[in-house]
Amino acid sequence: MLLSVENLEVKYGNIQALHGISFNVKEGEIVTLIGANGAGKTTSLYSIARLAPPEAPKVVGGDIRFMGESILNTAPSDVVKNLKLALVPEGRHIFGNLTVMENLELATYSRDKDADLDKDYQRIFDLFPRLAERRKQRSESLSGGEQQMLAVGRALMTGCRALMLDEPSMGLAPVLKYELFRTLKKLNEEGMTLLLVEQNAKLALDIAHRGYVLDTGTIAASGTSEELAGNPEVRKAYLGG
Amino acid sequence: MLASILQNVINALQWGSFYALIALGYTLVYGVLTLINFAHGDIFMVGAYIAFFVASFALTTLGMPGWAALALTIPATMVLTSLVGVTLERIAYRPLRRKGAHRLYVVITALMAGLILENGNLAILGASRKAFPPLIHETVYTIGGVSFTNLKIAVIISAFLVFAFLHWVVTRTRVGMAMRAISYDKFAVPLMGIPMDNIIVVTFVLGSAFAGLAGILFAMSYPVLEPYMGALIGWKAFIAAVVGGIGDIRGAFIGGFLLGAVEIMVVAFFPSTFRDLIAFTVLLAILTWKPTGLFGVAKTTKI
Amino acid sequence: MFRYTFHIILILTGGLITWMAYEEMLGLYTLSVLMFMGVNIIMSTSLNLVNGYMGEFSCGHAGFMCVGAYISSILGVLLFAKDKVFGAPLLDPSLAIYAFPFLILAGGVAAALAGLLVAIPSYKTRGDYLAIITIAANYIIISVIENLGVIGGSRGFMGMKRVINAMEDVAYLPWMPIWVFLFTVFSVWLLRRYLSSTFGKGVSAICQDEVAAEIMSVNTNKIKTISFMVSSGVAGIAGGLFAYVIGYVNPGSFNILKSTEALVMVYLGGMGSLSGSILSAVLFTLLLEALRPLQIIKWVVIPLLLIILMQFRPEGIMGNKELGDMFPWLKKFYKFK
Amino acid sequence: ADTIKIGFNIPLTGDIPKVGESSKLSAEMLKADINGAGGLDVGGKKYMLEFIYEDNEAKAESAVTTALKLIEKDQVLAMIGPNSSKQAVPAGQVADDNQTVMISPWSTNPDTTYDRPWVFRAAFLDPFQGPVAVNFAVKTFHAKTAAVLYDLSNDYSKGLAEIFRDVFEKKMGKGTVLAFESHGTKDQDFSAQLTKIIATKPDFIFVPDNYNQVALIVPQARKLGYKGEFMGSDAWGSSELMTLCGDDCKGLHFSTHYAAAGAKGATKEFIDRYTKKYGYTPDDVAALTWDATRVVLKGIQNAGKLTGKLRRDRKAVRDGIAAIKSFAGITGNMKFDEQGDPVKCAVVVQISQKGDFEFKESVCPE
Amino acid sequence: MTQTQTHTNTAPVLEVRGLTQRFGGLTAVNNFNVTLNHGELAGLIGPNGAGKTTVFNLVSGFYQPSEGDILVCGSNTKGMKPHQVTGLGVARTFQNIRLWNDMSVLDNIRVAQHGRLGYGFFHAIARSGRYRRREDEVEREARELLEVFDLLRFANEYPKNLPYGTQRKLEIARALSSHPQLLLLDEPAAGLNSSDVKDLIRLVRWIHGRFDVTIWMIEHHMDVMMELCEQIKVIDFGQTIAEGTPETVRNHPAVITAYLGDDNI
Ligand SMILES: Nc1ncnc2c1ncn2[C@@H]1O[C@H](COP(=O)(O)OP(=O)(O)OP(=O)(O)O)[C@@H](O)[C@H]1O
Ligand SMILES: Nc1ncnc2c1ncn2[C@@H]1O[C@H](COP(=O)(O)OP(=O)(O)OP(=O)(O)O)[C@@H](O)[C@H]1O
Ligand SMILES: CC(C)C[C@H](N)C(=O)O
Ligand SMILES: [Mg+2]
Ligand SMILES: [Mg+2]
Repeated sequence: MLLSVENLEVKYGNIQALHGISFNVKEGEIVTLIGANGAGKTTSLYSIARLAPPEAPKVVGGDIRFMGESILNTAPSDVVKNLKLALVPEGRHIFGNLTVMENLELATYSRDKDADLDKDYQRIFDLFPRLAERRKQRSESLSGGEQQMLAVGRALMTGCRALMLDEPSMGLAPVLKYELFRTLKKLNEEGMTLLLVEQNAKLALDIAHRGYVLDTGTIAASGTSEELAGNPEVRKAYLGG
Repeated sequence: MLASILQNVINALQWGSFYALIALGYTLVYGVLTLINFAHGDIFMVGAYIAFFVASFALTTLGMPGWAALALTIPATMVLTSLVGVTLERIAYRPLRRKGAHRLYVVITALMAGLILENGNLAILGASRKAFPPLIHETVYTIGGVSFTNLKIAVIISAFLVFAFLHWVVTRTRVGMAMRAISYDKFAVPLMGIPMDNIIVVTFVLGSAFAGLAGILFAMSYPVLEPYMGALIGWKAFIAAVVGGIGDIRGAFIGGFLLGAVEIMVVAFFPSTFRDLIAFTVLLAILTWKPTGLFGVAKTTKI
Repeated sequence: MFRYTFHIILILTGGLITWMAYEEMLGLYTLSVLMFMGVNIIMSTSLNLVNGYMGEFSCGHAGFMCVGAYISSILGVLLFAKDKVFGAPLLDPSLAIYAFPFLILAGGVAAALAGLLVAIPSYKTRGDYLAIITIAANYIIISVIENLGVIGGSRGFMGMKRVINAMEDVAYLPWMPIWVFLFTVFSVWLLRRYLSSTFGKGVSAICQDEVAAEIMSVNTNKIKTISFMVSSGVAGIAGGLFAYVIGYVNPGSFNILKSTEALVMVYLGGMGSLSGSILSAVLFTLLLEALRPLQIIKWVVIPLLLIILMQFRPEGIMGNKELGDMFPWLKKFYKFK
Repeated sequence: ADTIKIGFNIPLTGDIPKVGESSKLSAEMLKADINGAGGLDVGGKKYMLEFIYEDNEAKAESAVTTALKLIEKDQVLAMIGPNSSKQAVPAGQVADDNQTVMISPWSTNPDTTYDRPWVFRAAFLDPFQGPVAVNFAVKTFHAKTAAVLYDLSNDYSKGLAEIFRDVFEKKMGKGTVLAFESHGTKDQDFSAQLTKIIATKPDFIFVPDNYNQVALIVPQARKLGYKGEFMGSDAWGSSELMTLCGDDCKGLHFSTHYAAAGAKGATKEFIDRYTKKYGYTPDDVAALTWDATRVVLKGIQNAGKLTGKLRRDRKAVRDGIAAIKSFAGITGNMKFDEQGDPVKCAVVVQISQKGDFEFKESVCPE
Repeated sequence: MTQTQTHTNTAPVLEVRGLTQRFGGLTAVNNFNVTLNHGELAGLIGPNGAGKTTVFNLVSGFYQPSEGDILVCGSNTKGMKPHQVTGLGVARTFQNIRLWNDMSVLDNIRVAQHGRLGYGFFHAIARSGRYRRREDEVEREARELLEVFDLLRFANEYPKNLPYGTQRKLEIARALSSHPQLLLLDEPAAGLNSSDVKDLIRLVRWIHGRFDVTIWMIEHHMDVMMELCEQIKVIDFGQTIAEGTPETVRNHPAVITAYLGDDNI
């Protein structure tokens, strides 16, 4: 059990966003969280990434375990550095005043120096050729989609073994969206564990092994992708039909 | 005529060096936290006082020769001053940041911290000004009517060295890159595995340490210490930093010398009563011509 | 039913102060503190328009105060008092009593014009760059006055007392307290009406997202100009009153330090809250007086208190709320158009 | 015993805290003396002295409220201070309006007392000091030309500088003041002004500046290769001058209120005791405060007896001071003219090699 | 809901000729042309970085074009500031929501009528008759608008506390409150889940009829475009690579390679 969330409760100030949800992710799995806007998907990921207030919520109950160890007292930077668990945040949050290349370099901050980075850079530039073209561009002037690519690439550069993605396909043109999902699948086949939050439930369930459905801070349903895809409520609410 | 022009060039360089040194500290902290650390001028003052006490101790109590005392004073002061800076960050700024307060509230806190340093000093040490003991023998060289001293040269050189060092840190090192990242988006920094608070502490250490250095050099060049000595020069340095393009090391450096030059040259070629009038009009003009300072990049609002 | 309570209370307070001042039940010391309180209220509320509502960072407010102070003083002395420099009054001193409010307003208008010094650059630049421009403006204004020997330069300018005397000769009333009170109310009233109109809400729109504002049909440059001029104009009014209260002006009294005082009051009260600014101005003035006995320590204690306070209220006393939003029950006691 | 309250309106913080401190210390010493001797004898009755020190932060507005507070809240019989004209002028207005004696130790701006029967001062005025400096310089340095460096934002410095220029040019002819340069109050670098001044090769430089700036100006001039003379004014008169300025200031002259070194009689006694008590020789403002306070006490004694009715007593004190025929102060003998300004001599001192201020000559109003 | 605008002039709502925009070296929009007639509902698609948003920025006056002309209802917008262009009847939403977050929902709508307030500073101070009349109208209009968008219950909320989908909706409402002739929607469906997307489709179609406004939208959700648009332009590297009905576009080979890609994963 790589990651397990145990009836987690979190608050923003005094607004409770999660009312004791539990889910888990096994090594080498792709698990997806789907749910309406405001269901608590982002909140869950923030909590796992241990981001601190004010932007992020406060855990008021339950536990988050990584390989059995509670990580409630782990600093966010250590989640990346030690646990090798990275997050692609909703809304990109790229460093607009740095060039594309600097953004990627920065992501290697916590990696041991002897790691061979060139391979990873190459991987990312193969995946997103547009980034290769724009190496030197100040990233705040990138187009929405380009920024999204950078955000994903950046997370990969942290050399993580598990990746949390919050709506990675947002703002991506279809061609890139499919490309991205293929890549995610490939990464997973190479052994990367993925926790995926996605509005496009259909795509998500296509590549995920298991999934959880969040509804206003609680788990409404869960199961394998097939089960969920078969579930009439889910179909109705999230698969449009 | 030529002689006096050359003389003023030297004056400008030396005076600008101090603006530059202090402005660098401003811009460094700003570059990371977009915090105008209005206490910086007073940290500089504290630096000068620390230097004063260390130096007098070394000279009298330890009976060291001047050069040795200086050799001791410089590192000691830089360390102690940086402690002051870090303490401020810890007890005053960080909690506010944690609470997600608007940056200007931190700025006002800085302003208040500055007042505390000034008047605390006044309350503790009394109103008498302190005379900084001469550490090196200042020799005056006069070449063709142009006079300068070994100290002036030293000041100018160290300003350049400090600049070169900080520029290297910010542009070439990962820490520097992290600093710039923080200034743009604090939220995502931890997600890169970067321990933000450490970076911030480093920033304050650097900024304050060099404020301390500036304090020593200043005290040696203008050996009259008083609690408010940092206030005005602090404001001016801030102005210099912004005119250069706040957050940009080159900006602070050039801005410092620019302001120094403007002030000196205005006095040199106009009635000195008009100094502030003309000097600030010039700055105003510069900012109207380059709305984000000499080096500041306009944040392209991408919509 | 109760909706006019506020107005009534306001009028009563004004009347009471006047009466007690007239009957000399309020000492001059208390009065002077009250008057500086009024001046500070005007200062902080007007600065709040720019620094709070519009989200700029103006550090040169005292400069505009200075313009107001000098213009209204010079006019007053020139017209209604015999003076070493200007000689005999141009008008009959007994008219001063009617002209006084216009003297103050003239100062305000002049200051508003000086505000253009900042407003125009603000089209192109904002934030800390604009902050420097305001500081520069402050320095420039002071420097100009220091260089005007006619009005005393750095020796300062006096004679306003004689204008007040002229007024008292006609009718013996505590004129300064009355006018400070009236202008304080007027200033806040003006600011409030501006900011509560849809037109004025453009200011907050600029603050929160200038691009969106411009694209959603807000003429940002126009709003900026108006706001800066109103802000500095009202500061000018504060200056005029300040000058007549003290009876002596000196460019040194309007340096950056004065500006920072105004800054502190704004952020202490809360950006974007008029009632906050009023509250903090009152607190600040009282604090300054109450802690006199501490002498030197005073200027260690006050900042310390403020720092601590900020730790507890990181948005200032009121945040961006008005009293009415904080205590809704108050709402039934007033009704503003 | 009953007490007499006297208020001090002094700058304990702000631009010139040292001035406030010295005033306070010397007043404390005086109070100790008198209360030690059982109090002040007024018409055969002993009164204990109570001195109330209020900080005016070196701000005009603060000086006004301070004055009002002393007059009303503390019900003082009379006020000492403010020292700097920036505060003394408006505070004087308040004192005059509220019919309370105010005597400023060190304000030298004519406006402070002008047209204000209730306001006095212990220092001579700039219009008197200016000529003293001119005449001395011309006589001693055989100067034909001069240059001036002053503080534009310090009303005192500016006023004195202008008077000096006018007098000098009247005496030596137009354009003999070769350079007339200014700086700001908190400036620390004067190289540009000095470069400009030195280039005009004046016979001497007149510097009506506060001692702390003098301590920067003179050495900087030397470092710029200036070897000539300086002439200073009363604002130089602080024991700190020498600790700050060092050797560069030795041998220079300035006009002031009294000469510490080689003083005799009461003056010497005061200096010694003060030095013993506080560890440094009293500066001018200390001496002036001492005199100012004693003038007030003298006035009180002249009043004959105190009724306890404040308004009446204050009036009595005012008349008492105005009535002083001749007062032997440690800064020289003085009496007050109709404006409440002292008619007293100025002295010119030279800074000795030991760093003392040695009496050179004394100039008295004819 | 009062619709003050009436369309007497027959000029097309938007006419763009030879539009080019360069950023330093890079040409984001390259000789782009388009004409939208009154009542059209057109689409603009293209790969990321193709220049779509830039086109919108140019049309709404946020950038001054390097070359080319933009005519809104016949009048050229060259040199106009954005608020003037809006005055001509162009309104838009943003790719990343840009609401005024510390202003109540109601005020967001009211301030968006700034351009047509018709009173100034002194009216506001004097609370003149005109002021009161206009404020009442503004208020009423704003409420009506919220009403029809079913947002009235949020009138006094702050946008930042609203669900994402609602914020998108509010942004559209705000755009409409300036009485536009032409409404530009930049990825209105981004970040919405499929059920919200359905509502959005309904909403846009409804708006199109209800406010008889010309709509031009950018969207990466193909189903949205297919359902709504009569005409779609496809651009890449700032140049038109295809245009026509959804059908033609969808099957256009260039579009498939450059944009649609293949969806088997
Ligand atoms: N910073 C915040 N302050 C207060 N409440 C918040 C904050 N962020 C989120 N919330 C609330 O917490 C709940 C969960 O929000 P969250 O962003 O996790 O939803 P989500 O599933 O990610 O929705 P979306 O699909 O729009 O991203 C929502 O009700 C939201 O209103
Ligand atoms: N202000 C700017 N400075 C420099 N380059 C810019 C600027 N704005 C946009 N660009 C570049 O112009 C190109 C077009 O950007 P634009 O935002 O129009 O793309 P887009 O079609 O909207 O893409 P997306 O669908 O991802 O939003 C991009 O390559 C972008 O990097
Ligand atoms: C030097 C200052 C403290 C006093 C000076 N004589 C003045 O009148 O201002
Ligand atoms: Mg989310
Ligand atoms: Mg776009």
